[in-house]
Amino acid sequence: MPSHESHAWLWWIPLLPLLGSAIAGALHLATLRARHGDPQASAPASLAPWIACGAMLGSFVLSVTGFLELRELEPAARHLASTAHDWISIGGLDVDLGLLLDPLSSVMTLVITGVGFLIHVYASGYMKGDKGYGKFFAYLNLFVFAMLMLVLSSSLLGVFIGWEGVGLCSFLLIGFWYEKGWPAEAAQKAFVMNRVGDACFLIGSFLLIRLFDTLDLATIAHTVGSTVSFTDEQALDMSLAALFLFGGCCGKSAQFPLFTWLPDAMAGPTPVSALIHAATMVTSGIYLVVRLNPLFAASGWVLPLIAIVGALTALIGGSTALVQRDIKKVLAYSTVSQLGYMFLALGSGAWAAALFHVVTHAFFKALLFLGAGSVIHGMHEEQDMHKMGGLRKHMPQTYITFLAGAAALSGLPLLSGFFSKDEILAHAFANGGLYYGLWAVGALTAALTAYYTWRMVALTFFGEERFDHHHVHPHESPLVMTLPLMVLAVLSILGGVLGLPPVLHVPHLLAEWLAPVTDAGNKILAQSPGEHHLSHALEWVLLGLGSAIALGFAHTGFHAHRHGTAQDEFFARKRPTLAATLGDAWTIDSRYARIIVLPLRMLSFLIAVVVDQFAIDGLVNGTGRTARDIAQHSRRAVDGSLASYALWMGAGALAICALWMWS
Amino acid sequence: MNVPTAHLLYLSAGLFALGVLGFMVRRNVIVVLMCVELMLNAANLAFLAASRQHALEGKPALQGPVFAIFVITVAAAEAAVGLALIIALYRLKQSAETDAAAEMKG
Amino acid sequence: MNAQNLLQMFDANALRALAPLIALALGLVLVLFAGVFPLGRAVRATLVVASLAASAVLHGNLLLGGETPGKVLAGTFESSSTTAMWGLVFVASTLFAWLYSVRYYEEDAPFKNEHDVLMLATAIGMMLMAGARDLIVFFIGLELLSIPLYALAAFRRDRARSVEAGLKYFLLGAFAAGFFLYGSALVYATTGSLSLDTLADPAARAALGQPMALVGVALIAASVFFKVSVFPFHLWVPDVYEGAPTPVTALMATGTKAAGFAFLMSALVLLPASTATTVALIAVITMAAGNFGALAQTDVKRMLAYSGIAHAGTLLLGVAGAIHGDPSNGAPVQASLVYMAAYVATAAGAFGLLALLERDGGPTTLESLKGLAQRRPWVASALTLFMLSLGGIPATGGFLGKYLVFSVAVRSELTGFAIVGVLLSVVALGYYLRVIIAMYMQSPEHDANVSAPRPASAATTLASIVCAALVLATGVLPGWLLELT
Amino acid sequence: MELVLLTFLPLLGALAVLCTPRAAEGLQRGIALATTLAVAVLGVKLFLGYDVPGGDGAATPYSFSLPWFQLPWRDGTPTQVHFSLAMDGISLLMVTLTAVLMPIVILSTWGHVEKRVKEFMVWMLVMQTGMLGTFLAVDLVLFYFFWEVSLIPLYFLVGIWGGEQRLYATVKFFLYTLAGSLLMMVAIIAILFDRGTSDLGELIAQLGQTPLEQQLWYFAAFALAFGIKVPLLPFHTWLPDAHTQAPTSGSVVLAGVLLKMGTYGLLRFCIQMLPDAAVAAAPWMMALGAIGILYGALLAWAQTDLKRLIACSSVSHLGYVVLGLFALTPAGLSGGMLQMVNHGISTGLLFLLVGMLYERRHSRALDAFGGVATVMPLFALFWVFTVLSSAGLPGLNGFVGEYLILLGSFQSSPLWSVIGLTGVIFGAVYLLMATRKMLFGACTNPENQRLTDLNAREIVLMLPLVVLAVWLGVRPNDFMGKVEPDLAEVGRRVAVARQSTAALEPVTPLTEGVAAR
Repeated sequence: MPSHESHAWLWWIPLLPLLGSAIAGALHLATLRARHGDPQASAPASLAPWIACGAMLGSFVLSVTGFLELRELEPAARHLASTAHDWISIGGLDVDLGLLLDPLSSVMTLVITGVGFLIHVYASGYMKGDKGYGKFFAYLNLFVFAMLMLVLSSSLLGVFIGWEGVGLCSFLLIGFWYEKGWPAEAAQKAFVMNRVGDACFLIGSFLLIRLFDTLDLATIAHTVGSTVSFTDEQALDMSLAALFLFGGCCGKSAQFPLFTWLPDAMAGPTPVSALIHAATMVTSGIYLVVRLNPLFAASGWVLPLIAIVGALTALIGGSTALVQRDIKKVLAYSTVSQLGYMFLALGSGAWAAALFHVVTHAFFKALLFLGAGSVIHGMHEEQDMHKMGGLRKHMPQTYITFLAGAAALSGLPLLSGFFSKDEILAHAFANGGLYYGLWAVGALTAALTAYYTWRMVALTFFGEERFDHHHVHPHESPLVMTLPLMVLAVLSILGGVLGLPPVLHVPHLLAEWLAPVTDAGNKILAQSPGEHHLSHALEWVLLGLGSAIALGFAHTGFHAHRHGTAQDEFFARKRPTLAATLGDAWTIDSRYARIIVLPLRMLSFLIAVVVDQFAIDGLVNGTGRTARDIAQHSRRAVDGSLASYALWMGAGALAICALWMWS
Repeated sequence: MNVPTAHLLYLSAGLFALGVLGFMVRRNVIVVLMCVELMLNAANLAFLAASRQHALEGKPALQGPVFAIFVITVAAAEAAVGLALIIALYRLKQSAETDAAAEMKG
Repeated sequence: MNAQNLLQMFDANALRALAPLIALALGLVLVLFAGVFPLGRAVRATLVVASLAASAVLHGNLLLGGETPGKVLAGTFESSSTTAMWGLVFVASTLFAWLYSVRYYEEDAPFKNEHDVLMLATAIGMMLMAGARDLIVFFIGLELLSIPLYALAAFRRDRARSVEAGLKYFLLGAFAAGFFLYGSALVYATTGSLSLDTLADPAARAALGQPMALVGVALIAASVFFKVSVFPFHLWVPDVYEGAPTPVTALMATGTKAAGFAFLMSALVLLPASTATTVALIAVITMAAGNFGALAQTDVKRMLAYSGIAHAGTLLLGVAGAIHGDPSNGAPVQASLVYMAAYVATAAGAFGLLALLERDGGPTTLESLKGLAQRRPWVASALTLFMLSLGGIPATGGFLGKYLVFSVAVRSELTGFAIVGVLLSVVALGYYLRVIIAMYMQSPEHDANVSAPRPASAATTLASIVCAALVLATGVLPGWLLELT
Repeated sequence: MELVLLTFLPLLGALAVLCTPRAAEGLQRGIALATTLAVAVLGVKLFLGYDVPGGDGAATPYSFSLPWFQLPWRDGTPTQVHFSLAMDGISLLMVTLTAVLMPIVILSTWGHVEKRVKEFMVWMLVMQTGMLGTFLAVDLVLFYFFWEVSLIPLYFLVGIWGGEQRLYATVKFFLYTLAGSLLMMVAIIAILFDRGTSDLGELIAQLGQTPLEQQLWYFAAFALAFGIKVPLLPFHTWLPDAHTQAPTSGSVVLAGVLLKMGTYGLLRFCIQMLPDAAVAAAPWMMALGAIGILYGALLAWAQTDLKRLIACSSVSHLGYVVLGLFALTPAGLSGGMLQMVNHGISTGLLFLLVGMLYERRHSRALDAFGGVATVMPLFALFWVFTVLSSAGLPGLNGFVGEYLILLGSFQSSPLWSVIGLTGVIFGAVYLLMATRKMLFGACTNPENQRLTDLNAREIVLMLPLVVLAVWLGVRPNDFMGKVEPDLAEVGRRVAVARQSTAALEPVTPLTEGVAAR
């Protein structure tokens, strides 16, 4: 296609952050060198945020340009591409390295660069004074590069490169404060659990190659979309491919059973939590499913499975967030829960709704994380909400913006979260059957969300000041940190306009925009039997119900906790087992340690000591020892005595005679 | 003189066996040496007996006696060296037993 | 057969065939006389070297000079390119042994003259053995080799171990000779002939299948097995090799073994094909006995004695292959020739260096070798080369020989034995490596005990260089040796 | 002629070093470095000048042949053994790797070889000749010759300059590998007897026609020799010992090149020369490879000695190679080939880094470290980079190879592929565990606080490998393009073999066939 080479500028979208990363990294190394001679020469590193933010801004501008250019085109022709042909053509595997900007990747790119830029700006204030200042921006920019590669790549292999790249940056950034020890462990855990998902991803890609002989995403989507019927074997392979790819998504997007790394990942600096573990990286699973929506639509039983996993994850995350004391842990479990929502949407075939939630979630969850960061910053690295309280007086800007985020997260009517969450629940409800149950779980989770969000607000900003006034002097963060909060607050409030419900008789902007990508999947789903449309009345009912739940539980949560920690202590006293179970995320993580990690560790030692050293190497060394033993024994025959030598000879001669006569 | 060849061969076999067994069981080096001589002479007897048999059958039969003569000669040479060795041993160990020459082993 | 006939037998052809032996005999007589007159060492040395060189040249002439005399002296002695090559091997073996002996006895051997005479006599004996087409001639050669060696083994007659070695070798050698003679007598009794060529006739071969003849052949084989140190006739080897003066050990290890195998390869007619498996079995057991025996040793000389047993086993596997029938004509003979040629250079060099090291202070044990690479880097590197060659590592002559012999075994469908054989040579590396480890990778525990190295004599240096060069040359560019054989 | 020069240049260098006085250590190091650099330049030149031969299988661009000697065959007809070297894409890659790695290795000895420098350099250079010869020989006898010759130098390198248990390790290494190669010698003898030629090209053309059973015997002998060298489970136990005890440079060469001789042999002889046997044995070999991946990874996980850990990781990584090669699919073969190079680079770097740490701290125990990243940030940077390359992170060298291997094996046997995939997970586990324990956490041990960061020499010597790691990761085609035609040829032969044996017996019982291809 001629258009393929014509948009080489697309490469600058990911390359700018890569360049920024390289420069920031070099600056950091320069600081290192300087530190040897001169103790306070960290001057080079102070340039790093400028570089990094500049790269982000440039990337964002390009993304916007791309978006505008796409809008000019006919909906069906909305794709800009640039391809380096035959990047890998080895052993029958021919992969082009290409970038593809279409409605889907455009949305993702805008979110990544836009929210990413804000977070970069915020981080330049938040991380000031850290001795790894330059390194931090190098990692952060590198992350953005990988993330952009993930969403822009036209082939699954390219996606995987980004996929693992973001995993790496996540690893590096979670373990950013490695001296402390536990961040390093959290980083390791995140990487390994992601690897479990990545292994599934790889299997999925193998199956796709087997099915389609290509890894080009558009080709795969198109082939599935335009194929009328599949053989049983192909259908099975498709289901398996979808299943394994979803397994990969479970790792990256922290779904049950691979979600336990995400709460631990909060060991990283807060901007990292906002960018990677809320707004962008963890949503790449959703991106992938939407990207391959025809495949998933045609994968039969995998779709309900995704929905079930999503709903379950949402419930686990939401209920666990109820009892957390660490403000970042609340947000982390909340993220797990919201990601579960998104997968519930995907499992219901609501591609656009899932992506809608991705976008709004990126706004409000980034906002909340950054707000929490601002709080933590102001509280001298204190994260325990039981040691906060009454902060609204001390940090008003943070407080106001945080409220906006909380309202959006809890789905208070007319805010962004309200619309996206409601759309997901409506879609789930519309699917009927099993999905009624999932809808109920979703609604329950919405209630939990409202509760824990406002509990968090209450504990942090209201009530008495529970911190030590001698050591902690809460203060508002500098403008460089609060400005991004404000922008995000505005987006969180207004983000809903992207996807207003059909009952309002206004176009669902995002769904329409994504239509070229999601049509194929929707078409396949439409062929399968089942209820797909809700009556307007029912939609109104659901909307009302959603509003009621959100308002009611927000109110309850806020008032139960606005006077301090008494409610938490009461709960822990009254229901200690439940509190412990919830606090430990249904004890899934500790079960992993017991059921999977420990036995594997034991197996590893068993192999090292018993199998390897004792059995195999014992056999090897035993051979040597046996040889030496034989040698010692054989010496006895040579006893120095003439008579016995003669005896041997005589016997030998006799034996030879006998043998030859006999043979 | 009508001793059958077979008998002569049996006799030689007996002598040979005697020599071999003597070699194995006797400890005195000189006796052992004599046992070797016994073996050699058993061979000589066999050679001559066989030669006679071949002559009786009209086949060429010179090799046997020739070999026997060589054997006698060589045996003499061997005895010379052997006795010298025994003397050397006796000088060192004041003994002519084979046990005196069993220092090296293993 | 009258005198006339006897004289006729000594025609020009016979003279040419026997010339290498006559050259040695002349040298022998002259050296003997040189001892009577107060002539210097140099004269005697010149005589020894000259006669060996003359013999070598004459052998070379036979090897390269077109047609060989073939069977002479009424068919009792053969002079072919093969025997000529064996002859060169014998000369080399004797020469190396002699070169290493030049300074060996400095203090305690007043009869160096006789020593040299005896050495030359053994060489003649070897050549007779290799060329013998008649059991009588072989016997004479055998005794001409053995009797001087008995004396040589006990040459340091004031040392108990040397005398013990001589006595053991003598008594058991005579015992084995008895076997040979009685076996010959039985063969003669059954077939009426002692000539190997006559025995190859169909009628004789049928007669050889009779039990009595088989016993005879077995006894002959046993005695040859004794000479080449094959299980279970090998037990004398460690004791005798250890006790004998080291240059003599070198001669025994190389020359005697070569002569024995030369005879075995030319006397294959005696062995019916059915014996091949037995022989191969014996070969493998011999390898095992040698290798495992060596593994337990700490005295390097004794270790090399056992290693020699193992090598005899390897060669015997080639013999077994030859008995079984190698589809490639002449390959077994070539294999054993190449193997022995490489082995002569290797083992002579190794024993020779041990002779050199002994002069630094007593028997060469693994302990005394520690740190040798620092004290005597050249000796250590040469000894390393010889050890690797003994182990059959490529780029050394030992590999070529091993390869050829195992080729024979594989070609004659004795692959199973070959596999066991190669695995046993892994055991062999186990102890060869120990020598290298001691020299290169360990340092002496008591520095005081290590005396300063004494300089090597020119003869020793020359012999070692030639041995090492031969080992490398046959290893890297084996073409010439394969052409010659 | 270039090939002869390339092969014997190191030997000439060794002779030159031999001629220097023992005390002139600077000169000896200089000669060794200059020689290896010259070889490296020559190697790179050959690499760049190598043109992919046309599809008609025309003569390779570089070759050299001279009659060497004659061996008896049948009825007086001799077999002519040639001293013939030739280079195709497969050997090209291995030779270039060897040539490039050696100067780095020599340069790394500045830090840890202080005694008996002369001998060390001689052995290193002799080893290089042996390795290059092994990769270039296209005559069976010549191959065996070089194969065993390259064994000896490492024996000395470990035995003289190694650690506490060096004698045990070196003897074990030597005897173990020797046992395997001697059986290979018997197979070579049998093949020569069978075919009357030792020329690899002719044998490749002819041996496909021998009966399967016979091929399988040959295969078994060759595979054992190569399997021990690779090392393939369960013949691997010599490797951790040898690696742990070897000096840094020895470990680098061992991991970087010597082990590759095993995998190269598997590809060249077991697969290319004996395709039918390879097809028949493939399920078993794949099983060994896949289990080796998992086993090696679990083994590495349990190690407390850093160097031993990396050695065990080699077992795992080479399991990938075997899994890929014996998938016998184009992707598997190419992946296996690529992984050979990758492992040389990544594991070479790892050993270099461990060596640098050891030179400073004189300890390799993981427990002895902690927080090293604080005092040695550059070291930490290189280490993490290398770990990621070893763990197969996309964008670095390890990934493409692993992906192709797993893809290739998935195509012929999903089960083993999936088992191999667990290595992707466990690879991250043990490498990151080691990284965390060594680099991260608080630096409390005063001995660690005194550590100095990498110096210029150390950085310079690692840079080429770092560049290669990135290059191979980003543009693998630049390297694999030269190999592809030859691997495709191997793949074609295997495909033919697969068809011909498919009727006889189930080739890969675990696969349901490659659909839609």
